[in-house]
Amino acid sequence: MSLRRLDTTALIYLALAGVVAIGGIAVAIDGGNLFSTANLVDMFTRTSLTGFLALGMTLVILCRSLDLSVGYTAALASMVAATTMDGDPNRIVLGALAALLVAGLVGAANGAIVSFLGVNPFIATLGVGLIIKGYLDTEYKGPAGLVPTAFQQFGYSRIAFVPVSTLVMLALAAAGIWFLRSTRTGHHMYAVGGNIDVARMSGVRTKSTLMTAHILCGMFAGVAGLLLAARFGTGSATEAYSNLYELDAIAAVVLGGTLLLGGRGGIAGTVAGVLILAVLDTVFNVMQINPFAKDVLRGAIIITAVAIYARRQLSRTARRPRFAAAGTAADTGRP
Amino acid sequence: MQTTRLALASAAAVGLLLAVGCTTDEIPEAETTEEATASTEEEWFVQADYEEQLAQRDIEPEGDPTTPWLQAIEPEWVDTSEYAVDGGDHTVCFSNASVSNPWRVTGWITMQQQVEVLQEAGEIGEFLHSDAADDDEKQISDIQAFIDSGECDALLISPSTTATLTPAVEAACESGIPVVVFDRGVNTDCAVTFIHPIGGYAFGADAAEFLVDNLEPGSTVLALRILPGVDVLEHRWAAAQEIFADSELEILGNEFTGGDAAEIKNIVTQYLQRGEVDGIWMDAGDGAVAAIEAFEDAGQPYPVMTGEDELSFMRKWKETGMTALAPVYSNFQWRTPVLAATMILNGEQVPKEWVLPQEPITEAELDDYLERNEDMPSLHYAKFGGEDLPGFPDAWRDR
Amino acid sequence: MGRIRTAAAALAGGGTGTVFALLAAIFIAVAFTNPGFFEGPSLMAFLKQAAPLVILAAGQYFVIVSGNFDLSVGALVGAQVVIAARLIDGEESRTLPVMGVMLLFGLAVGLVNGLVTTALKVQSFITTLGMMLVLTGAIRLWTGGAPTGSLSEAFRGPGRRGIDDVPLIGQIPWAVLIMIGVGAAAIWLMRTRFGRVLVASGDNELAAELSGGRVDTVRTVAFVLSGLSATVAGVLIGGYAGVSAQVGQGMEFTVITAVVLGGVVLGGGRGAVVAAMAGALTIEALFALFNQMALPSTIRPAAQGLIIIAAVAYAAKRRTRRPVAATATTNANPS
Amino acid sequence: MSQAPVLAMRGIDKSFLGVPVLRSVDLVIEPGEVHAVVGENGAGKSTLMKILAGVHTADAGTIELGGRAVSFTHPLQAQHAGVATVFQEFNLLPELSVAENIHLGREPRRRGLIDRRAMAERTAALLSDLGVDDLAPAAKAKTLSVPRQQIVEIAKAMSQGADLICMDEPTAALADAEVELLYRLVERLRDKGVSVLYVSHRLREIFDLCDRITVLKDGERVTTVDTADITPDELVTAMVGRRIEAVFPEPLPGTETGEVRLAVTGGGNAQIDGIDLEVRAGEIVGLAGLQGSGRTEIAEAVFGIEPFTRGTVAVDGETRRITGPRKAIAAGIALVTEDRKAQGLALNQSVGANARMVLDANARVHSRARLARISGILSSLDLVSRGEDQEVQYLSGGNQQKVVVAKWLAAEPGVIVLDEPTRGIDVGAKHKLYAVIRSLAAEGLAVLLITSELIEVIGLADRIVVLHDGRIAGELPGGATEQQVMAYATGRSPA
Repeated sequence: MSLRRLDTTALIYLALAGVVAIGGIAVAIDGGNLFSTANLVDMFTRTSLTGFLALGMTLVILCRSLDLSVGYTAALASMVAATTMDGDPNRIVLGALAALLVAGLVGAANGAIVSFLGVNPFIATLGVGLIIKGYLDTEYKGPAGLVPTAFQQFGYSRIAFVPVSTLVMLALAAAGIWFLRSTRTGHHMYAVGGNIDVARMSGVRTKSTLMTAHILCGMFAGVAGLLLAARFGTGSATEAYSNLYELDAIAAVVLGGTLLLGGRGGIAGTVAGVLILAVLDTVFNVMQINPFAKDVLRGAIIITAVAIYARRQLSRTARRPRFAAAGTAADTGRP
Repeated sequence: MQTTRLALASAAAVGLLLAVGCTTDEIPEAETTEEATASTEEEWFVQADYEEQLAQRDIEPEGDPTTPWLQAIEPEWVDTSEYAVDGGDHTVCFSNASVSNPWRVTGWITMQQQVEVLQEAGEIGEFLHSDAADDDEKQISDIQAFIDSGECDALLISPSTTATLTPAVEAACESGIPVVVFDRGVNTDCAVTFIHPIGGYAFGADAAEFLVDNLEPGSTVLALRILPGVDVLEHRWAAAQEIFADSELEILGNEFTGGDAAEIKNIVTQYLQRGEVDGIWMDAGDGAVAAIEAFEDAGQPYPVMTGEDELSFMRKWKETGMTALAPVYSNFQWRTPVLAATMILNGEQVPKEWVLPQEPITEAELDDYLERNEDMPSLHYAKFGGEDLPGFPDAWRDR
Repeated sequence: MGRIRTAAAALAGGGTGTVFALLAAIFIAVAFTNPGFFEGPSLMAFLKQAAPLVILAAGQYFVIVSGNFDLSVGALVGAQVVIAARLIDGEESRTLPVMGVMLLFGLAVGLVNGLVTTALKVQSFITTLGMMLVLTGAIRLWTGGAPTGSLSEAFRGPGRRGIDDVPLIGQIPWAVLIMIGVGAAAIWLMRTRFGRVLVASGDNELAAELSGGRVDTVRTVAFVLSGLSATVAGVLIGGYAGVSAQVGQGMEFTVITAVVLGGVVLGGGRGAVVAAMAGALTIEALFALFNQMALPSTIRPAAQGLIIIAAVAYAAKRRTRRPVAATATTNANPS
Repeated sequence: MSQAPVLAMRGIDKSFLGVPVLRSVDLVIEPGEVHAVVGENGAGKSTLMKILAGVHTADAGTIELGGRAVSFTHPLQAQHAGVATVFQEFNLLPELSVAENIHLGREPRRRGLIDRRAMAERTAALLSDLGVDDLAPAAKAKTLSVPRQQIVEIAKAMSQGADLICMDEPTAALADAEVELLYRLVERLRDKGVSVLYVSHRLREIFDLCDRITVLKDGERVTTVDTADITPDELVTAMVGRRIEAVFPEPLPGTETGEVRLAVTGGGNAQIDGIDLEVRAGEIVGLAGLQGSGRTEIAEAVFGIEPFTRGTVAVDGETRRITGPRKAIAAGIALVTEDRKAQGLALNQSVGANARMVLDANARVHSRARLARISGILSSLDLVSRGEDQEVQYLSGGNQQKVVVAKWLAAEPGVIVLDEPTRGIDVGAKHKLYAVIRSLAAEGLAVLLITSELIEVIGLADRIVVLHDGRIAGELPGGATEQQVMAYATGRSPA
């Protein structure tokens, strides 16, 4: 089958196109228009938040790590931002920086626990998440702080039918792609995720690479927090982490063809993954699909997608035959 | 390579869009700021609101007591002629925070039933709704989507969190379509009407006063709460604290249970291991039965208890004959918004702030309510107020 | 005798030792805050509460030790309780048939998880994440959002009642007996050929395969066992506290944490099922302790997170620091 | 040569788990010299090189590079000091391109950013400089054949601008054509004044390529000589030390070849073709041939890992369709795999657990009686351990291998295939294994012995089947000369 030839990223964009097409048709049959400005706006709006989280998540997953604390980090960041700004337009920059700093520190903590204490990232980041939750619930008894209107623009204004937040997300995605391609640290993330021993033997500073990935992931979550603050007009603790955003992000990353075991994939794919989820969301909304049915469909779609990627991987691992006559044996795969 | 191409593409797109020109969903300044700052205070207790709500409990609401969902306490009627639209079959849109708990599920069914009636009557044409599954961010998108779609003649909003939804609701008001907010409020009065029962303070106070009246001085009370940070719930606890403060009762502690029955039973059991618990104060009925069972299993006498008008609790209450009260956060309020919307679209007057009656169910009324809801499921709410709707009882019974 | 020595060594090494030490420490702390805790009745009450998590931990252990994850257990527990309530709907006579249905359902869910993971080669993290979404959605779809119906007294029995009027203990809850039964079964199972092949598969898939081990089969069975344990846990929790919309929420994370706390390594091949169950007991004891210390409930997650990270980090260090030279050998093999 | 030697290792000692692997070894390499280190497997070649590469640290002794004393605790230190190493096991990242792999950790940068053009150009230059023109720098490593992957490895080592490049069995995975290529690579290095430490047991290469030879035996340096001053036969004797008869135990009395237990007729699959093979009870048949000639592939086919797609397999006269390990085991076949860590053992599990793994995994062979015998088998193999509860990861290579053998013997197979059974284990364990192999034959098993150690095949096998390019090139009686075997192995027929 010719799909085999296709490079994974391309395949995912093909899938995205497919989802858009099918969605469009479905909506059309339903008597609507998926591509009306309103729906486009809606679609893009939904990409930004998951987008920010998924971008960061891509980096850690590439390094064969994981970050289950991003939801909590985002919540924390939104709090820090809102309380620092506290309605004063002159403190916007300060607030934003503070939020990013804090989020970065959380990332650093994750990275340190994973790479230096050797705690499995699943547990490490889960624990850090709990710690943040505890802090927030104790410190703030609800939404706090006030975001000046000027900064709320980040959450509400758009250029034509594309929200600014989405543009920022895409810009960061582009930056991320560039980072992975053009900087040593970024490039080394593939090595660390691929085979940490080989990476170390080749002189890659594995620990600091892993740290960087986690710090950046934290900061991306920070940006997500800023978006939340901008859209809420205040900092919200309970909200951000009561919705398992981290799982959404991971789903988007995996949907984007990045291998959960690290070393393969990239941000281009993740963006497609995010878009797919957003398109589905919008389609479901426009078609008035029962909220619970959404979960079912999402779950099914994610599994199917990954199963397809896995299939492609399998077909790759066949050994190159010496005796073509026996090509049949090539697909038996090895235990 | 794929990646670079994407980078370039996105860059190009940005440029293009900049050329196309920039729009913003307006975010009005004025009333937000000082109102919102009110919400930024971390203490949930606002003396004025507290006193107002306590007072409201004793005010006779206007309107026919047989249709409490149309009653209003001290309404300040506003003219809505500007929103009047000729003809019927209006498209009404509803952005729902979620149906993630039985109270909301019950209400949501009631609302749908009410809508059907109005559709029969030709008042409402299409009824579009979106569910944000408790995700504020998602609800903001949902509201925007409704505004942008331009299909809605009226927009009903049940905000998932007061403070965070404020900007979105303001944006909705700006769009010119009449906005009806109900249940949890927002920090702006831009909506045509804000519909809600008396409120959290009253709920918490009803419960707390009942305990104070029915327990000996010096008795111990355990407070069970669902989760922190949700204003309607925090107000209940704040009011309770007020009242407990000038009572002789000893508050053993206040625990967050997430409304999870197992968690509740664990906590109560552990408290019982360490000593007597004479009273239980709950900020919502979810899992109340589990709390009572904890006493049974520990072989302890039933506590004096306040739950909610959730049937499982009321039936247990009846069955055990314990001293209890079912404070009510009037579930029938889910009928009002749709009705309000049609009134507005017909240019009829509506209360600016539509305060619905909110009376706890006492021992005296217990049998009556149990009988009225006899074949309702256990997680149904007694004061759902849909008995006169055509779908009754099947719609609520077979979900 | 050598056996005993090495068994002791095994306990001391890795995480296994850590968990029992931690458990002891917490119990001592509990004893100090509330001496009454260890009197029969309250101890029984504690074990009764802990039973479901301990049972889930046993199930999760099988999956983890064979190198996988099962994130769907929380959702499955919830689903089972809701199914029970809706199908029984207060009719005593339906109790047993419905339990049968639940059993089948639990096994089916496990089977699907297993087959998707082994046959379709989807990483279990994704498989079970998807399953989690599907289950929560499907169940709510089925019940219109909130659980309907009610449980029968007979159904409540196992989770709630017990053998009464036992001298000085008061009541021996069925839950505790079931827990002990499941524990014993789990330990026995790990000593059977199945158990040994299971661990081998998690440790070195290829070696197991080349030794003739049916790796995919045992892994699938592990998922089925996990589904089974979730069913039992569901029966107990439903019995213990009745129906509520939130049953099972977030349990998957608690139980995985518990298993890892027990020194079982994510990725497979290491750890004992006893320790995994001890891990679950430790977590429950921790919650009990927090409660007795009247620790503000908002801080608890933070404390929980800290302790878990610390414990796992400590165990990780222990493992890596095991001196190879120390085990160097002179005596020809004894035993 | 007046200037300081590139490398001077003196008095190097190293032992693992108390088993001495190197005893005061000296090694001196002059600039621009190609220096061979030869010896049997387990003689200490690889260990010596790993010490030089900074993978292991010596227990005693000094290392000087260009006259400067150095001590490495990490491979990077060695690299920075100008020692590049090409290991046997590959160190490429399949997902990265050739260029990225070669420059991993040392990417060329412009204004702090990776300069991909420069990277590609350098790679191209490097490759063409090595005379490899048909290897695209942008190609992903996973798309390359094994030999080409190794060429990339060598290129990587060279690109590190080292004065000394160590190659551990570089031709192990190479077909003849590629061996020629490798020769050219080494020549070029020498021309550039780069020294090469060439670890191999392939006499032909050594005499073709190397200026001087250091011979290791049982962890000690026997001698260092100019290639010109020694003949292949002298070298072999120096390596082996004793005469072959002395090394390998005689067939045990009472060993007699009986019925055919394993018979492959016209067997073939994607890797091998036209395999006709018979192994009788009590017979040891050696499979010889260069790496990649199809030795391991035959083992995998017989055991059903990569099953034969053509021809038939008969065990004890009964034709069997062996489509997987389980079928093979049920048919009474055992396979001691080439790579015991990756394929043979569950390292975190105990000796006991591993020893009973085959019985546990196969109902067909499981029985209490056999379980009961395991302890006996282990001690009959002289396993040195702290008891059956010790995790195998803490055993020495030799003892680990004994556990692997034990787990197969527990199943009481009729046919046992041993793939490189003595690779990387100490001499003591080695000789024990030789004895075991003999006794297995004596018990009437059919033994198929695969090894890259010509001496082993010659010393142990009753018949030697030599493979070339996936086909049987010829058959020789036991005790044939290395030259004869090599002749077939390299696709010629012995004169």
